[in-house]
Amino acid sequence: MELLRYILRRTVLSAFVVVGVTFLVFVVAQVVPSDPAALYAGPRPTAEQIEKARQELNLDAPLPARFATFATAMASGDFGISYKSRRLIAQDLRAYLPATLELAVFSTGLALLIGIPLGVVAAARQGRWPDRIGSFGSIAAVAMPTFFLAMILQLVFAQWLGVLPLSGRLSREISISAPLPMVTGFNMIDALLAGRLDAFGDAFAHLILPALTLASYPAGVAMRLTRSAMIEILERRHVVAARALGLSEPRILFGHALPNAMGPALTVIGLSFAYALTGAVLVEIIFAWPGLGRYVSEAILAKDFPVIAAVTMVVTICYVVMNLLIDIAQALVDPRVALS
Amino acid sequence: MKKLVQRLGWPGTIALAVVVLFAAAAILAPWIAPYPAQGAGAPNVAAKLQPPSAAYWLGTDHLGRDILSRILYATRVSLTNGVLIVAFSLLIGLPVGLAAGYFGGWIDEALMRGTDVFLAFPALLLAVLMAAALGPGFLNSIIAVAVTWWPWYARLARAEVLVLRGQPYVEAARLAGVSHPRIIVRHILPATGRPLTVQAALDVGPALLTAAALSFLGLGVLPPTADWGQMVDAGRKFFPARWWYSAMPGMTIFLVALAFSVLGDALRDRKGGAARASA
Amino acid sequence: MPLLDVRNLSVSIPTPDGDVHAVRSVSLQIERGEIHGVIGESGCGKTMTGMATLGLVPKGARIAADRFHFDGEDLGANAARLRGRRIGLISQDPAAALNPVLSIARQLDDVIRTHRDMPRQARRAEAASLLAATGLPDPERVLKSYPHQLSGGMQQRVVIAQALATGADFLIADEPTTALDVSVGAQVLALLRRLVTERGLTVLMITHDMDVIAEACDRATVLYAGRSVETGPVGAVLRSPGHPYTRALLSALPDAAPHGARLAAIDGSIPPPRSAITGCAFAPRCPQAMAVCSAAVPPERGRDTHRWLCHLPEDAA
Amino acid sequence: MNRRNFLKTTALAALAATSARWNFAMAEGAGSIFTLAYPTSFPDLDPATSFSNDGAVLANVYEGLARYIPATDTAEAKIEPLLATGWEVSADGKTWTFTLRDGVKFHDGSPLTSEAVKGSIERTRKIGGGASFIWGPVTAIETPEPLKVVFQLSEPQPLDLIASAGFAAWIYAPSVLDKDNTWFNAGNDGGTGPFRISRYEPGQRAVLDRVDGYWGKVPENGFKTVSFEITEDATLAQNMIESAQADWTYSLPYENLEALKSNPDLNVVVNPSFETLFGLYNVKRAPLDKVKVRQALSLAFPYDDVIAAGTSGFGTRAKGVVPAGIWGHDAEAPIPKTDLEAAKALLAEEGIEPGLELTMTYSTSQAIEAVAGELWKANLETLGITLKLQPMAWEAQWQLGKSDPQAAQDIFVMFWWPTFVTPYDYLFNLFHSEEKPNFNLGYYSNPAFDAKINEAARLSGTDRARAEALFIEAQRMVIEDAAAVFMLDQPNVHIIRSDIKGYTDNPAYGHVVFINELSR
Repeated sequence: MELLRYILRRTVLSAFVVVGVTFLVFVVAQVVPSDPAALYAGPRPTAEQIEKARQELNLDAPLPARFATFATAMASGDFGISYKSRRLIAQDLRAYLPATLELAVFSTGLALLIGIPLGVVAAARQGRWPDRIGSFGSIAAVAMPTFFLAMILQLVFAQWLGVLPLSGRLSREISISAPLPMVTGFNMIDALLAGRLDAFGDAFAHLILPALTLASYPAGVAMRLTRSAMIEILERRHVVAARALGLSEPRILFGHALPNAMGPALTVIGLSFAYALTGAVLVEIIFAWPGLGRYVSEAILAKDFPVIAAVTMVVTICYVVMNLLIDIAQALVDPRVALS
Repeated sequence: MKKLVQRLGWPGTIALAVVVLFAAAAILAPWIAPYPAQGAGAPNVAAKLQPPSAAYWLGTDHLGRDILSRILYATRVSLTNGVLIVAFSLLIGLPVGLAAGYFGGWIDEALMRGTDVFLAFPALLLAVLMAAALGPGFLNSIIAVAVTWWPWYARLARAEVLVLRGQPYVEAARLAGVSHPRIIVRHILPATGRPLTVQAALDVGPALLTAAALSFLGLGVLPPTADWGQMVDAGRKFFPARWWYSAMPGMTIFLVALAFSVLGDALRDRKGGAARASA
Repeated sequence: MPLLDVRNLSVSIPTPDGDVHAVRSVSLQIERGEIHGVIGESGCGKTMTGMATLGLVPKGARIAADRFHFDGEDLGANAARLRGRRIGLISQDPAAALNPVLSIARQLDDVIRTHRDMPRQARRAEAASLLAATGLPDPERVLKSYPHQLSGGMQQRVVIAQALATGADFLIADEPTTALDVSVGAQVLALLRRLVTERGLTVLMITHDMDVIAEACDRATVLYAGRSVETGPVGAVLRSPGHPYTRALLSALPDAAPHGARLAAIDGSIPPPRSAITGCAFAPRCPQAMAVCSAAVPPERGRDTHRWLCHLPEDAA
Repeated sequence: MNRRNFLKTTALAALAATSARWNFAMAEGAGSIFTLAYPTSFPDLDPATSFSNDGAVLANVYEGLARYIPATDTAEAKIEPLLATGWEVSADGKTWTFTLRDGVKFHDGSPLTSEAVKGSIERTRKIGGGASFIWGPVTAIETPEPLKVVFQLSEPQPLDLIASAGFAAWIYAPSVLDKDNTWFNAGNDGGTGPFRISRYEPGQRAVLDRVDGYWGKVPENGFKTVSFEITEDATLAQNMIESAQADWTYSLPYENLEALKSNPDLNVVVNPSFETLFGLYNVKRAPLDKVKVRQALSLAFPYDDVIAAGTSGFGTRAKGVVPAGIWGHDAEAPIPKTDLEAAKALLAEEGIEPGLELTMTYSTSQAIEAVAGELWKANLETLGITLKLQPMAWEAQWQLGKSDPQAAQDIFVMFWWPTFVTPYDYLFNLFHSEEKPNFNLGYYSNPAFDAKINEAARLSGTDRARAEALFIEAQRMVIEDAAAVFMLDQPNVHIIRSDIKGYTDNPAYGHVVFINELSR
């Protein structure tokens, strides 16, 4: 089965990339001047406390030995503890990763929902005002700095109109007095599992503004990619034939032409997901969204390397798995490849 | 002028005008800024956090400095930031892409796998990590972002070269015994140059935004020199009561990034331009 | 009253470098139940004439005609409404005419659902029966498969089934056999012939191949440089062509020339689409050209339904 | 109404329902919940090693033997009995006897005994993290009776002050002595305080619930639940307090305080804090090794402008390193005023030509430090000195400071707050000579100064007045030597909803709210 062989080859390749990234993180950790012992010893350690911390972390062991322990720990999924908070990193990841993934999925969905239809309409009305405004809108969406857009959306929708919450993942009434049992970490899913419709609506409302901010860049790209793909497809014989068969314009656009434009849509999913995983640092800070971005940016500023390594590892694995899935989806979307 | 409009279309021409305007502002900042001293950083505590007025067209910041002058001076930092990031990325990415595409075989495999590792590394994370490692500062923030951008250009260059290498005139030159470097420089480089420069123009906007994001995290230039991202961050805690502090630099970033994107677009599907080598 | 009645049709497409006169002056009358061939070299405007009938001309094209009626309705205004209801298309390359990412069942179902309000099961049965009607073995398997899994012939039959699904009674076949090899092409032509007789269809057969005209058509019209220069029953046009261009076309056929002799190529080339033409378009290449030919528009000549435009008298053949 | 319309209307209805309630106060049930919009997270909830803002949570869950109450304009500063009802010190100041309060229960139901006190302090010292060094002088802890604890010291030390420290002085149940750091950081506790930790979600919130059977007084309709909402972004915190989503917050921009003061729903409580801002001169590297050069730099510092621009006038001039409100504060300290001419003269005297470049390091997260740097840089420019401003994360700044003095920064700007209420904490950590620099990041070394503050520390247990006089003399030596530029004392600005009754600031425990004293 050609597809299976292809997946196998790509997995091996991805494993190589993940190892490469681990090595890169470890090298940067050595090169960057930092003193893990002082960080580990606590906010205001005395000289003796720092010395004790040095032993505990066996920082004086030779480099290859430390890389070996580092790599085996990573491989076995034991991310160790954060120098700064001495908390189990795996525990923190369990809380922060789902928050980031939830935002990534929601913003990617929004980007596709906004970008693709706009792209189709712009291609259908090429040259006329929907195309002009759509194209300009997509360039503006790509050019808009996320942190500035976040501030504007907060100001308009949360402070002035008050139709959407300003920040956080759940409103305080729910999170303090009647907290959601954490099953998947995805609030909306957990709310459904717990049969709590109020919490479901609340989690949904909290997702809208941050996801919209994160979706602006990928939506712009989705619109442009879909538009150029659709323009090329609408010239094709089978679209002319469909028109000759008397099919209605929307049915031709969305039913016949768009399925051929799934390629660009998939690349946008990849791009938007990647952007949400790492580009979300600013959005997470502004919307107080307890995700990986904020967690790792604090770790980077404090040079808390176990956390940096763990988050980079997790994000890279998400990256690599996602790219693999998208490549497979690219193949599946086009029957000519899938069934050959 | 008419020929320009004809070649780039109206949006492209306006975008080019905006870009040229900001480039001029960067060079002439000390002469056109209403308060040059404040632009460079001199505090003016008496006029702290004033709204836009006749004296201060765009209002003042938390040290009373005129925001218009600060933005003009910041143009030097932010604009060159964007351009240099793209330039550095091209500097690294182009040769790697050329070598990989031209020589192929294990060189191609090795270089491309290396690029994959950088591409797999989450971009902003690597940039923030490099910035933290190198410490804040103008050049450091450029290197930090360039480190994450060059792989895109390497891939683009490699794709172009693969297309060109198949061209008969390249094979003919090879058969005629022309040495590899000469072929690359005289045949491959010029033809790869055009699509890459177009892509570079398109990328100055996003590069500017990434640099602004870095300085928003406090990893940009050292005070008192200002850059747009830093100004938006500094004004954040006074938002929305003193909206102008963040709004003015924020709008500037948006305008410039928009101009570069529109210009890049116009250059890419230029009317009458040479047909693009690759799709 | 002819089903399709076209008199002096012209289609011109504006471009930055001036108008392209794809169709200059075409007249065409097709009776109900007839297979009418339209023949000419590529660039003579035969496909554009078909497209104009379907109302699928490129954006901005200008269509003008003294008379452009289909079954009494003016095609200028109603082409879109008639398209897919009364007028169907069978395009040249069946592989390109079918959507590569959708199954045959889905593509057929779309057409049936647009034209007839039937529940899902009934539509599925109808699709199968249409495929059977086009002579396809094992319609169920064909319905489940994708276009790239079918042979050229089978793909063309699916395209025909789609056209039938619309319930159209007038089919425009744009070089339906060119992309197919000869034997499969012959079967497709036989199928069209059978459908015409069984379902009372009418076909406008666009081709550049004289054999298709000879084998499949009842009447034929010859186009040159966007103009209809000769029309008439196939027998008359082939055996005693009136217009010098038709004669030249026929003498260029391999079996018409004695064994081993070089085919008589027509020297010169067709006039460029952007330039205007005075008099007879064929004058520059016509062996019997006279001074008047390039000056005045040739009058209509001919015997009862076999007409052509030429300054030479009728018996000059 | 076919299926699609039905879906559309229900979705719109749902959104309208949820949207109506975002912008007004929290639902009615909020009465018994006290919400703090807290600007930092809580790195370490282990009572033995906690040494940062986690103190704000632990102060409501654990209790020490005593509590320091700072002086007010009406009353003298005093140390209030808490888990200990009283204590005596022997004549030589080396033996302290504490009598414990009877009937106090830990959250796990076990009684408070001298064994529990001994166990807690010894576990804290054994782990040796956080502020455990404060128990350094203790050589032995004896438990003659269940409610009597005797401490033997190696030298006289103010054990009453140490026992009232904000860190490392918590008493916790014997049942938790064997638990490790991760157990505590998962949100478990073993305290005697009025609240217990019911949930800790890292990066989001810490939730406490009231414990029934608390030994102390509980105000009528006091709070049942406390939620520390981690809100690092000042804009969000301000919005939460204004929209009653939060009842208490701090570290909002000074520039916004005027607007907050005019809001009737809010009380802006301003008191002196024990936090002071200063810049340590690197006395080991030319030209800052010359006293006159350091004095010139201090004369060039724009004290009033920094207070105006940095704290909108809420800050106060620092009189040496010991801030107002603490014993040992020298109100009449001979501190320099901004005088550029005098500074120019001193520089000329020392032969300093224009073009000198100095590096000042400070923390990226402290806006006031950036303001001080930029204003000082402007003044120094007029003297031909270029001050290179270097904002860094605290970890990086501190690591550079501890490296070799020749390669380190010229001026190290930082805040300092006391581990427990004594001038010794400031003077020892920042100016006492150190072989390997730890917090003395100006590398100042003056044996006479060292002897004087050690002497004062020994007396602070038995003869506090004499100790205070010695501390003031020591501080004047530092001022004469111009070892640092003393910028300002940071004010404690806490914003609280006006419907909360019983709130008082206690600067001895930075940004801590004793929620048991409050009610709505």
